Amino acid sequence: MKKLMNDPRAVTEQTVAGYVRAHAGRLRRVGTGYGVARVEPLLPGTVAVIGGGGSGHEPMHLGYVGAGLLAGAVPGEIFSAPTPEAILEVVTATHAGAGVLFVVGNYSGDRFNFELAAERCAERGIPTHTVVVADDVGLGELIRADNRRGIAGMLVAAKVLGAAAERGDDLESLAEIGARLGHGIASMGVGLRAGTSPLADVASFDLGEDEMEIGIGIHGELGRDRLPRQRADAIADLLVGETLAELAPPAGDSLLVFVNGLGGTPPGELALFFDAVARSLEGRGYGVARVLVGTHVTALDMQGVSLTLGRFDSELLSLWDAPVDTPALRAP
Amino acid sequence: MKKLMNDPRAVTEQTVAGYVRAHAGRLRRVGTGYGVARVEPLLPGTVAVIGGGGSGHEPMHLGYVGAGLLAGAVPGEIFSAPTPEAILEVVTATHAGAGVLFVVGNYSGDRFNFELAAERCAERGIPTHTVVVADDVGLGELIRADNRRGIAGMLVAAKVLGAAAERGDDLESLAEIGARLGHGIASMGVGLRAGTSPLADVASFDLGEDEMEIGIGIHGELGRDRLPRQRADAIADLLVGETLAELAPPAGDSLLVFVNGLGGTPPGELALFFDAVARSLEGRGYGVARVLVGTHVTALDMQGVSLTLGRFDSELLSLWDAPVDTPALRAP
Amino acid sequence: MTLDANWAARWLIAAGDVFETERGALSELDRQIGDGDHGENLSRGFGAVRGQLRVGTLPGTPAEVLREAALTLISTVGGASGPLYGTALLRASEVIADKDALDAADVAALLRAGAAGIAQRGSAEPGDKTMLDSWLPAADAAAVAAERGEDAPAVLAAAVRAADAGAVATDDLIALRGRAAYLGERSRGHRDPGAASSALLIAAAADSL
Amino acid sequence: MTLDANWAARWLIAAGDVFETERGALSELDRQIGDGDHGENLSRGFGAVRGQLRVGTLPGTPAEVLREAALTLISTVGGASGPLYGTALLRASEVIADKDALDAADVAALLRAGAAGIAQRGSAEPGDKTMLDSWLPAADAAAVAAERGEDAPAVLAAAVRAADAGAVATDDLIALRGRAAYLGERSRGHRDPGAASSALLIAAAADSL
Ligand SMILES: Nc1ncnc2c1ncn2[C@@H]1O[C@H](COP(=O)(O)OP(=O)(O)O)[C@@H](O)[C@H]1O
Ligand SMILES: Nc1ncnc2c1ncn2[C@@H]1O[C@H](COP(=O)(O)OP(=O)(O)O)[C@@H](O)[C@H]1O
Ligand SMILES: [Mg+2]
Ligand SMILES: [Mg+2]
Ligand SMILES: [Mg+2]
Ligand SMILES: [Mg+2]
Repeated sequence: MKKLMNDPRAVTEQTVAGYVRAHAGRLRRVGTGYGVARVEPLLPGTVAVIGGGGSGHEPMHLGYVGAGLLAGAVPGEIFSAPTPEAILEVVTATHAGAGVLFVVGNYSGDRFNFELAAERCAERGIPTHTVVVADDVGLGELIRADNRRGIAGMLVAAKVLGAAAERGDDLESLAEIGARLGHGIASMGVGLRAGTSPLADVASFDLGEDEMEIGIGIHGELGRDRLPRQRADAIADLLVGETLAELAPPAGDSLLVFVNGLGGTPPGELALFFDAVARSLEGRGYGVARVLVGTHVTALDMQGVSLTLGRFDSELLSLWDAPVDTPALRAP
Repeated sequence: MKKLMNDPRAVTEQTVAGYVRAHAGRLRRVGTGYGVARVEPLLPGTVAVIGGGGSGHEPMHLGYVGAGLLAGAVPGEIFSAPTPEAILEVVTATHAGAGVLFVVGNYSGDRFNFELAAERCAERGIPTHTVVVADDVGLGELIRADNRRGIAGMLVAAKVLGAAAERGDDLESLAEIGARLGHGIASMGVGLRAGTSPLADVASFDLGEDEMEIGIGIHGELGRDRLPRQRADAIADLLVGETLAELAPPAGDSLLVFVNGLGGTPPGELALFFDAVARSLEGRGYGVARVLVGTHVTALDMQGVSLTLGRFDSELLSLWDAPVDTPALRAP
Repeated sequence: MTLDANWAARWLIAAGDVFETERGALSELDRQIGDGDHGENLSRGFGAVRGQLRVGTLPGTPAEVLREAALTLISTVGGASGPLYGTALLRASEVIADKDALDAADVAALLRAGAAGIAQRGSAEPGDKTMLDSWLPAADAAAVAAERGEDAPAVLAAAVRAADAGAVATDDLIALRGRAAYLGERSRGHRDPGAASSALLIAAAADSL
Repeated sequence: MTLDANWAARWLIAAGDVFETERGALSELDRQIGDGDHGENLSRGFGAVRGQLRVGTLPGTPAEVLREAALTLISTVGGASGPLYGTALLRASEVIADKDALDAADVAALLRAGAAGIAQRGSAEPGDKTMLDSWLPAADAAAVAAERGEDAPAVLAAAVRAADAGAVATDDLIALRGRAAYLGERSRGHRDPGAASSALLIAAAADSL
């Protein structure tokens, strides 16, 4: 297995430890689980935005803890939702009196565990709201729309909501932004080589040297189609077509473009792929409003890429542009 | 081949295009080659620090063009030095009247081509100095010391020299810092899976599923030893031992620690590996003065990691700490 | 043969045993259409439950035993099945609260509440190819048997048969919930791991009489 | 049979032809102990040189032809060999400046200057397993032949034999320069690609008489 690790069962613990040690001035561990919170406490009266879900997607979520983004992160075991206890520990460590916003992907385990945590918060008088991100259009008609997964759009949602919380929005207004975001983000991925879980000994699926899997998930789930590998331009155009179809922006619109590496694809290829995406968009009469290119929401060491498009109004754009200072995303 | 690309011969062109497009507010192309320069011109009277060498190491060098780091970058073809012409184009675009500092790795092709460029600069009255980085101790006694390659330490050198240029240091003082740096940086890498060049159809060497190659170069050069893959702790300890031996810091010293991904290793593994490095250092009685963990100096899509240690005096540390604002490195 | 706290404890210990034994098989089912960890999840969760139980020394009610186990499952499993089984047992414990021993109607009510908890937590409907497709037939069969006036063991036996049949019947369904739903049509022809484990759990209740 | 500008042009065109033909073989040598691009580099560089030359219409001197070619190599190759061959031809052109035709002593001087250019640019020493190990014996043999009073073709012929032998002799050396040096002891048993291409280049000079 082409992996740097010790005991496979210690991977999450040691990964979290490494992040916190590398960013000791910004991150601190909380509670007895893998939870992480900002060192700088929130301004009293601001909503704590907390992201969580299975680990194996680093730098998400713990790399996005910091000013302008998450107040805390709750990683579970690899690809496995965190427990309500772990979530509550991060809530306790970050709550600043104005309630908690959970940002989670649309996975049963994540939804249920955060739901249970929310019920316990309610018992303690801490108001919560949960934004469930379901941006993955990769499976198309194969699945019911309410089964769409959250993939790279989770970072986009967290960034926008984190910025809104930082400026002082209350829980209700954050909930409204979350709902608006839901209709404005669409993503789709393509895998060239599946990732390998530390606990398994083999990749989650096999792909021939010249095959690709269209519409993969970030847990090594199979996608919609297995095709011969195509040129970057053709892959980009395919992903642009599917995500655009979902968002249906008016002709001439400019979109947020997020090209995300799945873990094993190097930065140079992402840049090249972004160029292909931009040309495809322009060829279809659309523009690029904002750009993010990088390895942000991974599927362990999967080789491949996802494209996220955002159809954003000016308020969402200004939240996207707001300053952010986290280990894995920093701007301006 | 598990690669996102179009025509293999267009990879460098399209990668550079993608970087410049994604960072249009910061980067601009210059001349007819792959050269890139800052959009914001240098302050008149500051030295232009220019990095260059074969491409395939992205984000190096073009991702490090910006305030506090490089004035310009000259990528060559993949793993191939740029021509003196291409170098001169970037010199012309960035020179701000105080001369040019080239930061290059210790490779024949790079050294010769930058040397030729320097000769032409001299003909035109532009003073230059070249810092040749040779931080790779991975081949140990296998090779003569003057054949040591430049690997991840190239970024460290560029960062420090870029900061010094930004504060106004003249060419002579930059040359002195460059010389000091030379004795203070040591790196070593380990490959788990070799990268594949777009032009080749196979990886540059074959490694069994449970093998690793110790001391690899960033062009797919073989290393010193092929061993069964070990635990991250053991690998970290091996790299720490070799790099420490080179720097021979006094007991109790604190070092700069740079854990660099080689392209195909995901961020989570790098964090875990950094944790192992820090524990190894502490176990040997050393501390961690500064930390950088990320995918910065790659070997296409090679899976693996390199460790760079820096034994820095307080001036070098403060240059390391200086603000930097580039596509691939931003701080504080 | 009383369905008291000790029976409840024996049930959950037996469940821990069977999930340990069937760990590989359950994970293998999950590997076909999910992420391959269902056996791990349950052996971890019910292992923790088992560790907390001391049969014979239990002072309380069956409801207390189930409630304790529910909280443990919720706090140790983490995946989808932890909250689902946790919610099921929590709801079940609520409808048998304060009873020292359960009769036939209680058993039927317990199963009905468990199924309702899963349906609510999972927004699942019958036929979605989930654990509900084992719990719901079990609850229905138990209700019918209890209506007919059968005793608690007979009610449980009827539930076991129906849970089993329900699990087997998931083979032909397309998953509409959970990870298996990402496969769409390709999920057909595989047994739902949660339905399979639910049948084992209900069988353990009968076997512990 | 005059070694004038047209001869120089025929030489470089012939070099372009042979590097095109031997591209694969040279890259294969480079694959063994380097990065596998030596054939590509030379066919690109000398291909560009060839494209700029029009045999028969050249007004100038051999020095002008070599100088032009040197600049083209430097600006098109990019690897290590571009500056090395470029410097070699540049230095060679300097020692034959202004001559319309070369005699035996000029040929020897040209090869000596080329070798010196490579040694200087590459900080290479004899025995480092580089192209110098082909150029230097060639220059030495040419000097001896010229001293002996042989004519230019004979001097070139002596150089060709020595360059070839020098290239073959690199098989037994450990590389101390260039990428091959990263292999240390493991570089032994392989021919240095630059030495091999140098022998071809010098042979092309003789063949173009
Ligand atoms: N929304 C849901 N409603 C009911 N049951 C569900 C739902 N989602 C998942 N399940 C059940 O959970 C089982 C998977 O559990 P498990 O593998 O432990 O969790 P995870 O899917 O998080 O890995 C499925 O086989 C199914 O029976
Ligand atoms: N320092 C040096 N001095 C002399 N010759 C050198 C030196 N470095 C490399 N060479 C020559 O260059 C050849 C390799 O050229 P080439 O493959 O075109 O360039 P690169 O090594 O940049 O890929 C080697 O075989 C060797 O003969
Ligand atoms: Mg799971
Ligand atoms: Mg080369
Ligand atoms: Mg599962
Ligand atoms: Mg080469």
